[in-house]
Formats: sequence, C-alpha cells, structure tokens
Amino acid sequence: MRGIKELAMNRNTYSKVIDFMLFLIIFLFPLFDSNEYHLDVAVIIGIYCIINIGLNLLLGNTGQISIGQAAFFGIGAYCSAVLTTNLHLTFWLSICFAAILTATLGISVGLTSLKLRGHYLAMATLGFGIIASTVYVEWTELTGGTSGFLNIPAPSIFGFQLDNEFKYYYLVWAFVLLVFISTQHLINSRIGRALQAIHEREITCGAMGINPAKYKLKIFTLSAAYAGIAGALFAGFQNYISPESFSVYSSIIFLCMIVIGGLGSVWGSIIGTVILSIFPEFIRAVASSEFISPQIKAILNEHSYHLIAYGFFVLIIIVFLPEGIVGGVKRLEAKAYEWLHSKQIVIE
Amino acid sequence: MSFSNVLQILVGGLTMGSVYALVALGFHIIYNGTRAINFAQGEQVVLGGVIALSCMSTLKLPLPLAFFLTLIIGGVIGYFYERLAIRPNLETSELSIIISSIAVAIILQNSIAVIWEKDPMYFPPFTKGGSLEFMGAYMLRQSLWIMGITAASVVALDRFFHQTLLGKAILASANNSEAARLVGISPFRMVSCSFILSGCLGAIAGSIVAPLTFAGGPLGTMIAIKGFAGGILGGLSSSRGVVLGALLLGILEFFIATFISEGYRDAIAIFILLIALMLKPEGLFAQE
Amino acid sequence: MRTKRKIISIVVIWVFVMGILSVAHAEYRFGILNATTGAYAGLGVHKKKGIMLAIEKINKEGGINGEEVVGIYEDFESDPSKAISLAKKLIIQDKVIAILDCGSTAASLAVKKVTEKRKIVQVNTTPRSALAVDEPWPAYYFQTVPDNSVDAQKIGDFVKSLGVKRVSIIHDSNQYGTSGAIFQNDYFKKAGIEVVLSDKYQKTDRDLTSILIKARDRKTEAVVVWGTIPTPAVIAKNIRQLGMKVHYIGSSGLGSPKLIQLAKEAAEGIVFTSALAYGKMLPNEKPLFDAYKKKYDKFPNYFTALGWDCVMITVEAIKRVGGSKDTTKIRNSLESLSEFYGVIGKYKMNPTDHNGLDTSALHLVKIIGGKWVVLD
Amino acid sequence: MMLKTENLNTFYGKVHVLRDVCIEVEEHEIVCILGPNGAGKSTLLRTLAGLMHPKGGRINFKQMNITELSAEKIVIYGMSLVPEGGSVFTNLPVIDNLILGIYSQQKKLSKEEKTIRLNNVFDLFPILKERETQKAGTLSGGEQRMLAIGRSLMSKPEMLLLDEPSLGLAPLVVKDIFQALQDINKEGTTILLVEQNAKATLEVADRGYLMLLGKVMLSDTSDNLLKREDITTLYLGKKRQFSNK
Amino acid sequence: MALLKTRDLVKNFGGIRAVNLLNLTMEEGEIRSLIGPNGAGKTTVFNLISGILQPNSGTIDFQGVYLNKLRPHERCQLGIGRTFQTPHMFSRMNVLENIMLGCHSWTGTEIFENVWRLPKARREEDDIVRTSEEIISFLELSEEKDNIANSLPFGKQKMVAIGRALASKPKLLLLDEPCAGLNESETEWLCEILLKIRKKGINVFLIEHDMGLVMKVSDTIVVVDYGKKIAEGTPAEIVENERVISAYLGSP
Repeated sequence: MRGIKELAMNRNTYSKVIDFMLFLIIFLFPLFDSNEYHLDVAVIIGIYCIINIGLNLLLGNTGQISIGQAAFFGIGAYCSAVLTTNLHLTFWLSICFAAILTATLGISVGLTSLKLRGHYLAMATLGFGIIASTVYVEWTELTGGTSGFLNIPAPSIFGFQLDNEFKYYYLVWAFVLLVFISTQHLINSRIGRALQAIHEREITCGAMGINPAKYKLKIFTLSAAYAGIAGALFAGFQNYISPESFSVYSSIIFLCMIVIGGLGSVWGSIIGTVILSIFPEFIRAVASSEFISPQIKAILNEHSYHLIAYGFFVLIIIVFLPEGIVGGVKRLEAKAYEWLHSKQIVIE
Repeated sequence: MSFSNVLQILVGGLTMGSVYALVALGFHIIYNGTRAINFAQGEQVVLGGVIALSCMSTLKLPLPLAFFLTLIIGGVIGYFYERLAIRPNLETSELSIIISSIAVAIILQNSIAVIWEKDPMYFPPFTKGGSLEFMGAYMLRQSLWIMGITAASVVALDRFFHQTLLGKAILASANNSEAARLVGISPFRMVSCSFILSGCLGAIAGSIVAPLTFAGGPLGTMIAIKGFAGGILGGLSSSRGVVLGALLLGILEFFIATFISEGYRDAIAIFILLIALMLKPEGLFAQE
Repeated sequence: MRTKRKIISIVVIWVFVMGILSVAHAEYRFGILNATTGAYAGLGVHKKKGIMLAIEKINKEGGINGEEVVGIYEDFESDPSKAISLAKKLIIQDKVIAILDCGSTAASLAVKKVTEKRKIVQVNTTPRSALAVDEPWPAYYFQTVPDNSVDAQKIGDFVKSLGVKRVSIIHDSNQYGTSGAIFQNDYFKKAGIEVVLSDKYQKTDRDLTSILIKARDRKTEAVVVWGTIPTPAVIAKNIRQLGMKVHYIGSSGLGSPKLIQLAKEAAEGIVFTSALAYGKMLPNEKPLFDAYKKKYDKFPNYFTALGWDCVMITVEAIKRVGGSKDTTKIRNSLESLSEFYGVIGKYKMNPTDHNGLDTSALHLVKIIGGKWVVLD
Repeated sequence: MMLKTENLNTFYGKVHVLRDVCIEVEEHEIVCILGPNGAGKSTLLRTLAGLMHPKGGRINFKQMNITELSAEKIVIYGMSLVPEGGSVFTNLPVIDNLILGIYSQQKKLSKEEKTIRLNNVFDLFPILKERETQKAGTLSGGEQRMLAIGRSLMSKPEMLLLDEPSLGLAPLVVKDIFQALQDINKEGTTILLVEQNAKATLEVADRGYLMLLGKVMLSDTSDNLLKREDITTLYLGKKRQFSNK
Repeated sequence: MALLKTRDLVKNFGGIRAVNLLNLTMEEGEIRSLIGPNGAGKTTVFNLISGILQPNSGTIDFQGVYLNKLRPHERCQLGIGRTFQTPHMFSRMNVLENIMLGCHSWTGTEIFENVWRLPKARREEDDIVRTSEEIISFLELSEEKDNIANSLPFGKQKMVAIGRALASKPKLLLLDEPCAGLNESETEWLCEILLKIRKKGINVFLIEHDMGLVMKVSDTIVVVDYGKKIAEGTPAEIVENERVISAYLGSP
C-alpha cells in the first residue's frame, strides 16, 4: 500500500506534465491528420467526453447512477436548436440557455436522487430518459418529431464560421479542456473529498458536517449542465438532430464508456469514450482490410457482426479490467514500481 | 366507456403485465442472488422464444417436449453466462456486473438476429381456437396460459426462496458471503444457481409469450426496461412485489393508451411510477 | 525495444498497403448507407438484399463500360446522427460517387446536408417527410419510393370505392407512419369520409386492443394501417380477437410475405397497396423476381424492390452520361431520367420531382386464402 | 489429536502475518490464543477455517490434510468458525439463520434431529427463541454474537473456532457467553478461542498459546499461564504492531 | 447553561422501545460516560443526539439551541462531533485526507470557487491542511500521515476517526466505544488523549465497555438499561449501585 501511495505522490508532481502532453497531442492531431472523417469522429468523441466527464463525476465520485444522461444531452441539443433556428439567437447564447435549462431539469431529477438510491435511482433516471425520448418524438411542432430537427445553423465566432470539421474540432476540444480542468480542480478540492466520502459512507458524512443532499443535488445539476453543453455543441455540429441520438441506449453506452475507462477518474472518462468510439472504426478497418478473404468478407457483409464484436469487446475489457482501463494502468504502475523497488533492494 | 371495454383493457393489461412480470421475476432472482441487475434478461426471454420455435420447427418436437428442452437450454445458457461474464466480476462491484450484462445483452440481441432472422417469427399458440368471450370482452386463449404460468412461477419462486434451504442459502450468500461460506454455502454456486434459475425462467417466459409477441425481433430491450420498471415499482426484493408491480404497469399502460394518449403512454406510465417511487422509495409492494 | 520496432514496422507497412489499396481503384463506388441493426433492421435487411442483388446483376452483365460497380456497405444502426458520420466516411474516405438507400426518412434528411455540400447524389428508399413535401427537392436528393401522398391517394380511392363512411387510421409512430397518416387524413377530409380515430402505435407493441376498442366504439367501418411489419399483423390478430367486422386496408409497408406468416388466418381479406404486382408479374419486375428466386428461393418483397431500383436508376443515369464519374453530371442525368421502368414503376424525374412515380406504380393486393391476389 | 498445524505461513496481501505457526489441539479441550492486536490471531483462525489460504505449511484436522480445502468444505468435516463480530444474515429471520447452520449436512439429517438441535440452541440462548421471527439485522450486537454461535452449533461441529466472542459486549453478557462455551465444551465440542480478554479466557480454557507478531511465543496450561508474570508484560507489549485489519 | 440537555427522549424501532423517556443534562467541561448492557440503546442515544435518527418524542437542546429539527451536518456545524463503533475510514484516502474531511463543517467555499481555484478556495485549503496537521501531531499520527487509512492497524484507525471528529472543531465530542479492539497499552494512551482533549475545552461523552477506562477518565457516568436511565453519578457511586451491578457489572 505504501508503494502505491508514494507513487501517487510522484504522480501528482508528474501528472500535470502528462496531462499537458496529452492535451498537446490532442490539439496537434488535426495538423497531422486532416482526414475530415477522422476529425468528424474526433469531434463526436469530444462531445461525448464532455458528457462522460460529468457522468463520471456523478457516478464515480459521488456514487449516484444515472441512466438518463442522454436525456440531458438531448434537451441541451434541442434547446440550442430551437433557440438558434427558430429564435435566431447566437450559438453562444444558446449554449448558455441549454446549460441553464438542463441544470434546472437536473435539479428536479436530482431531487429524486435524494430519496432513491441504487437500482431505484437507476430506474428513476432511466424513466426520465424515456420520458424525454417520448417528448422529443411527440412534441412535433417544436422538435420535428421523428423527422428530426432540420437546418440548424452552424455556429460562428466573431463572424468566423465554424462550419467544417477542422474548426469545430478545436471548439469542442477547447470545451473538453475547460471541463477537464474544472473537474480536476473540483475533485481535488474540499468538495471532491466530500463527494468521495458521500460515495463511500453517507451516514458518516453527516457527522462530519457534510450535507450529502446538497452535494448530491449540486453534482447532479453540474453533470446535467455538462451534458446540456455537449448537446448544444452536438446540434451545432450535426446541423440536424433526431430523437434516436438521445435514446436510452445512448445513456447505457455512456455508462459503459465510463466504467470501461475507469470510475472516478477524469482521464478514465476520456479514455473510455475514445476507446469505445474508436472500436467500431477498428472493426470497420479489419473487415475491409485485405487480410481477410473475400469469402469471410461476404459473410461479414451479409450480417451485422460489428455489434456482436462490440459486445464482446466491452465484455472482455470489463472481465479483464474490472476497475476499468485507468484502474488497470494504475495497478500495472504499482506493480512496475514494486518490481523496480525489489530490484533496487537486490542491488543494495 | 362501457364496462366491457374496461374489462377488455384489463384483459390486455393483465396479459402484457404478465409478460413484464415474467421478466421482472428474472430481475428479482438475480437481485436476490447478487444485488445486481441483469440487463440481459429481456434478451434471454427473446432467446427462449426462438429456441422453442427451433425445437418445434427444426427438431419437430411436440410442444411440451420443446418447452421442456427450451427450459433446459435456458438454464445451460444461464450457467455459461454466469461463468463467463459474471463470475470474473463478482468480487469487484455491482456496476461491473451490470456492464457485463449489458454487453451480454448486446451480444445476444445481435446473435439472435444473425442466427435466426431480424424479423419476428410466427409461433403457434399452445391451444387452438378463437378468442374467449366474457361479458363483452374477448381474450386470447394464450393469455390464459401466460397468466396461469406467471402465477405458478410466482408461487413456486416464493416457496423456493422462503421454504427451501437452497433458496434461503441464495438469499444468505447475497447478504453475507463470508458467513455463508462458514456454514458451507458456496457463494459462487449460489450465484450460478440464481443465473440458471433466471435463465430457465427466461426460457419459460420466452416460449409462452412468443405466440403473442412473436418469436425474435427487436423486443428484448423494451421488455427488459418494462420488466425492470415493473419490478422497481413493486419492490425488487419480493417476488410478489415484482409481479404486482409489473401487472400494475401493464394495466396502467393500457388505460393510458386508451384514455389519454398512445404516444405519451410510456412517458405517463413512467411518470406515475416515479411519483409512486417518491412516495414509497422501496417499491409499492415491498415487505416491511 | 526489439518488439517495439517490430510493431512500428508492421504499422508502417500496414498504413502503406492501405494507402496503395485506397488509391488504386478503377471502379464505380457506391456507398450503401443502410440499417441492419436497430429499429429499422427489419426493413434494412431486405433493402440490402435488393441492392446487393442489383449490383451483382450489373457486374455480371459487364458493369458500366466494363468497369465494376462496388457497393461499400455501412450500417448506421438506425441512428441518423451516425448516418451523418458514415456518409462523411463514405464520401471522404471511400470516395464514393453516390450514396444509396439511407435507410430511414430521418437518416435521409440528416445526410442531405452532407451530400448537398459535397455534391454527391443520394438515392433514398424512404419517402420524404410530410413536413418537407412542400419544399422544393434538394438538388442531390432522389428517391425510388413513391411519396406517401401517392400511396395515401391510392388507399383513399380504394376506401372511397368501398363506399365506407367512417374510417380509423392507425399508424406507426415513426416518420413513415406519421407522415402517411397526415396525407391520409387530408385525403379523407377532402373526400368527405369521416375519420373517427387517428392513433399511433410503437413498433414494439404486441397488443393493440386498447386502440381497436376505441375504433369499435366509434363504429368504424374500415381500418387504415400505415406501418411496417410486424405490428400490422398484430392489428390483424387483434381485430379477429375482438370479433370486429371491418375492412382492413394497409399501406405499402405491409407488402411482405411476413404478414401472412405472422397473422395466419387473421390476415385473410387484408388489402394493401403494393408497387409489386404479385401474382401477375409485370415485365419490368421480372429481373428482380428471377434473381431473388435464384438466390433465396422466395418472392422478394417491396423493400427488396426499393433497394434494387435505387441501384438500377443510378446505374442507368451514369450510363446515360457515358459512364462519367463526375457527380454533378450524374445528378443532372438522374434529374432528367424519364421513361425508365424500374421494378417499382416508371420513373419520370424532372427538376420539380426527383421521384416521378404516381399512382400508376401502385397496385392493390388482397390476401385471399393465404395468397396475394392483385385487384387491379 | 484433533487439530495440528505445521509451520503455517500466511500472507495478507504483501504482509507476512503468520510465521511458522504450529499449534495442536486435543479432543474435548478448550484452547485459547492470546496476544495483542495484530499478532495474527484472527488470521490464524481464518486460515484454519479456510477463508484464507496459507502460502506454506500444513493443517491436519482429524488426521486429514485440510490445508487446501475451501471454507465451504471444511465445515462439512466438522470445524466451524464464529467470525469476529458474529456476522449473521441480516436480511433473514433468526430461525432461518439457525437453519442455514445445517446447510452442509442437509441431506444427512432427519427432521427430528433438526428440531433437537434447534431446541438445544434455544436452550443455550433463550433470547433467540424470543426473537425467532425477527430479522437478524434488528438484533443487538450481543444477540447477533449469540446467534452466530448458535448457527455454528447447529452443524454440531466437532471443533468450534471463536474469534473474540466477548468483543464489545457488556460484562454480564460476556459472562453468559463464556458460561455457554463451557456448556458446549462439556457436550463434547472442542473449542479454539481467540481473545483479548486474557484473564476471563484463561479461566475457562485448558491451555493457551501466546502469539506475537505472527509467531507462537509460548504455550502452556492455563493455570501456569495465569501465574506467569512475564505474560502480562508480553501481552501488554508496548510496541504497536501492524494489524491485518 | 447546560451544554447538552435531553428531555423525555423516546425512540421506537418497530415494537421495541430502544430509548425510553431519557433525560440527560451535561455541563461544560466534563467527561461523561454512558454505559449499559448491549442493546440498552446507548448507540441509539448517540444517533439521536447527532441527528442520524429522529426521536419519536422528546427534545434535545445543545447550548440552548433546539436540535430536533436540525440535520446531522447542521448539528456538526454547531459543534457536535462524533465517532462510530467502527472507524469508518474512507478507503481511497490517506490519513491526512481523512482528517481534512473533518474540516468540512467550518469551511464554506462553493463549487464555483473550487472549480476555478479562486484565492478564497486556496486560502481555505491552506487552513484545512494546517488544522489537520496540528491534529495529526496532537494524536501522534505524523508517521502515518500519507498512508491509506484503511491499511492502518485498527487502533490507529480509531485514532484517525477521533482526529477526524476533532477536525470539525467540536464543543462536544461523542465517542462510541473508542476502546473496543484496542489493546491495553493503546487504551492507556487513549486515556491520556481524552484527558488532553478535555483540557482543550472540548467536552467528551463516551460509550464504553472497558470499565477500567471509564472509571479512570469519567467525571460522571450514566447507566442505561432497556433505554431507561437507571443510575447517574460519579464512578465511585456507580460501582456501589445495586441496580447497576445486577443489570450490568455483575457481582464481582
């Protein structure tokens, strides 16, 4: 245990450097790979990252499950779409409104979270997701129903149109960086510690002057607002939104992403999102590569095996790395450290 | 709205509610054994349907035999599901079990589509003949089968968990696995048992509801969610609770669809469920 | 270190090979955007079969000017926003010259922005949204399926001919069903037929007695169903269960052998519109029926025909401009495509109509004794 | 010889908790293991009961090697552990908790035998009879401890391992429990007991072992141990050790 | 004015009356012990005072403030700190962080300030660290400061739990069986700590079965049985009390 702790201390000194390097890579990526499709995937990943950082804060740090995160995502998207398209507000104002609206709804859903826990909370948030999905479909005048919401204008910044993948990439990842930094700060503050405590043992918290209800509600609100912002970014990027993108299935995939990435870790959210979003591309590359014989290709083409592969992929990761990828890496690190340590002793 | 119509709605609601109830019972079993939620339950039901169909059409087995074979296959699948996907995660957290079950649900759903077909398939009703009339309401014969077998399953499960030693052992090992080991209960085996049981139940459910819902098709997610909702509404810890909750949800849906709005049916039903949860957070029919 | 170097060299070689492969193509690349998973999977598989059969046939006959037609298939999992990404992938990475199918109305609309911007033809198999019908056709947006308004007219004419005064419309809650119901309502209003009930169902509903008892109470004489299999079969079963004596008329979406398989006796007497004249095969339908019979030993359904046709009209358009791969030329050629008989019917495209099918493309089919019988 | 361990070595994670532990317990004995916190007493019991597995050494129980057996199996052979704090099945009623005690022998037992055993337990701890239908989670700490002992007795073990049965209990209850242990012992059950409460324990035990830092420091009869001055100093051991908790 | 005063406190669990018309008055500057047989309702009394449970009837006053309506964290902010029977360490935190958590009751920066690391949040963080380190050195835990609290020996964990309660700057410290699981030397040491804590002006109210410690440190002792107070007085009085002997101590 001591080894891990010391390592963690070391990590603190290095982690900022590592964070900086990783973000540098992220920000240089478009300069090396200008394939617009790759950038498109990267933009979507960035948007999902924002949601998942919020969701991870909620689940990994506060211990509250939400299977309704896609609903906030959708509400943010529709809010922004309505404001920019029908009311001709600027995109930036619409983001603010989307965040405010989702935060408000987050409070009301969060209120249920004060009374419910575990599977009952899961059901409540799932229910919220279902209700939201129904409203997208049924409120046709506003949302366009199943046809989706058409012709959402692309955002601009000081007259500079963010109308292609390259420009949007920087917009989205700038947001990710912002969310990343603020969440890191939050986790390492008195509030972060309180959240951790609430996660582990709520009753003890009260005896230490922590108001679990207050923080649970606030974090619910914050994570809803993150999802709302992501939604607004999504609407501006796709120029088209439809209820399918915000279904319960999406919520479940978000959940898979953070669990696979690593609960309670901001990088975990990002890594999980990236890996589960890249995996279909990987399958696609394998299926279309020349290494596979045409006969197998024909079979693969006949059926949709990619989702089965996806399922197995998720299963394998969760079976072999139950604490997620970040948890696995940490364990590896600790092992490496111990190994190094033992070597040193031998040398002495 | 005439009395016969209300009766008709009740018949429809109870039938659909029974379908949900069978899924909710699956959730209940796994919850009793592991405190986790098995999101693959819906797909296991769909799988039960298509396996029974294959037994009948490909192997040309008579219905009772096909039913029995499906039951066994369901149990075997439950066993392997637990061994391969659940056991490695048993000691980490409920959440990783849930994610495992989601992954298995995705695999099962798409495998069914690949092995059988994407469209739903016809499944003959257990007994031939037109619908039965009772005071102006018409009921399919299959509905009687569904309700009857659901009721039998509830009674059997209730007895199993509260009167047999094995059932109590499952409850005990979920509650305190170390203490369970000390009295000779193997917690792993208990979890296996609950998954086999829920696999069997899924197979039963699949084969009896298939004449109504067709075999296969994209139904798994929907009934999993409805079953889960019903179970939560009633309270996951008691078998009677989950069934009552699921039946209530089924009836609620039909009344909403008829009197308020078909489009907002799910939303309103869920909204009522949420209000019920706010008033009684542990479920409407939970004991204590 | 050695393993690291090995990995790097493998990656480099792989990238290099992929690069060569992606450059070296002298062929016609069509992107096929289709959903074989998710809500539209049931339709997607049939459309895909049609498309693949058509491509096979074209290539067997020597392709276009001796060059092969290649279909690059992507599954958008019934999520339109995935369709947007995949459309970009097909255009940018795979350099396709046309996108076929698009799977659902919502996905077609979602992809529209991408195809318009990059000037790539999209040939859809789904009718336009009722919301977009009054708008002019987008430049690169074509479809092989008759608009819902055409279908609604055909159904309406038939209902009128039955002399029915009170009808109920039950439709799928998806885009197809909703917009069909809008047209159907309009038609009946104009024709003076009273619509006593207009309600929708979810694709996963397996018991619709809740809607049907309302229709029964309102003394409906006919039920018009807009949707796709399997739920219309459930409606048929429920009508029989409730002992209702009503006419059952369905939209083209019912055109699948599955209807009879699922509803069994309850399917008896259902009338639906169909672009395929089942039973009395028209000459333009023969190639599809033959090819399908050969490969699957079954009759194709409506959706297979839609998939087949979207390949056929695109290839025809390309042939008419001498095999050009210039996407604008293909677009112009498609827009002027007329007098072309597809399986569905005769396409008469023009700048104000990127579909060109009318009620003449549709037939009425009745199920009698478990068989299709064409009424007209 | 009922139980004999040879050079047991157990690790808790990286921590070497038991170091070459050798103990012997004869039939019908009450043997206690004393020692300060972190001496490895609980770990020893958990290793014996099969909840933890030693990295080296051997455990012989009734001339059988049970070193590699899991906890579930060991119960069947007649050794039962009452863990620290008496972990009971909180969601089950008292009666079910007791009945589960015979899980390992369910097939062999007649109905009458079950009733007899149940009554024996109720005779020993009358309070459990009063609380029969109450959920075990609603019992107080002492009652839960009694329930756990009762549950172990249901399997009529030849050997009972007890981990700090008096921890956190009121003096009167402690007396009750020790009295009960003596009664159980008289009926033929061998008892191995881990305790902090040295004086009270030695009064009921026949022999005692003293453990420190994972090692058995000495063993002797209770009377001798009670007399020895140095035990008290050892036992008080000023050093604060690393515990396995 | 009395520090803590309960009047006719009643708490029922189902049909069982765990606390029965309990009246307690605690003055400033004392160490008071609450003893009684298991299941007598001692922990329930603590839970009522700290607000984890709500009484069925009766009132609780703390320095003249009516406590009944307040939630646990509000009571903590008023100055009631407590520990539990088990140490309840937070598994992913080290000793310092565990104790820093205790400082929550007197700090007040919000999410917004912490997200952007505003000066106020930084200042507060420094305060928290300083206070926690003082407590760590007071409890002689400096060596363990950076260790994960869960990996410490049980006795140390109990110390950390007391430290965590002290970090909330309480006026009244409720300790639930601080000695259970400690060996005799540790118990002795805890004795000294308790006396030192009192010297700091913090009142201590403890539940304990270790009569040695109770007799040594307590100014007064309250004995409860079946939720009822059966005796109250100085240690010397209690030892002599017939009812206490028959209900709890047992004849020597």
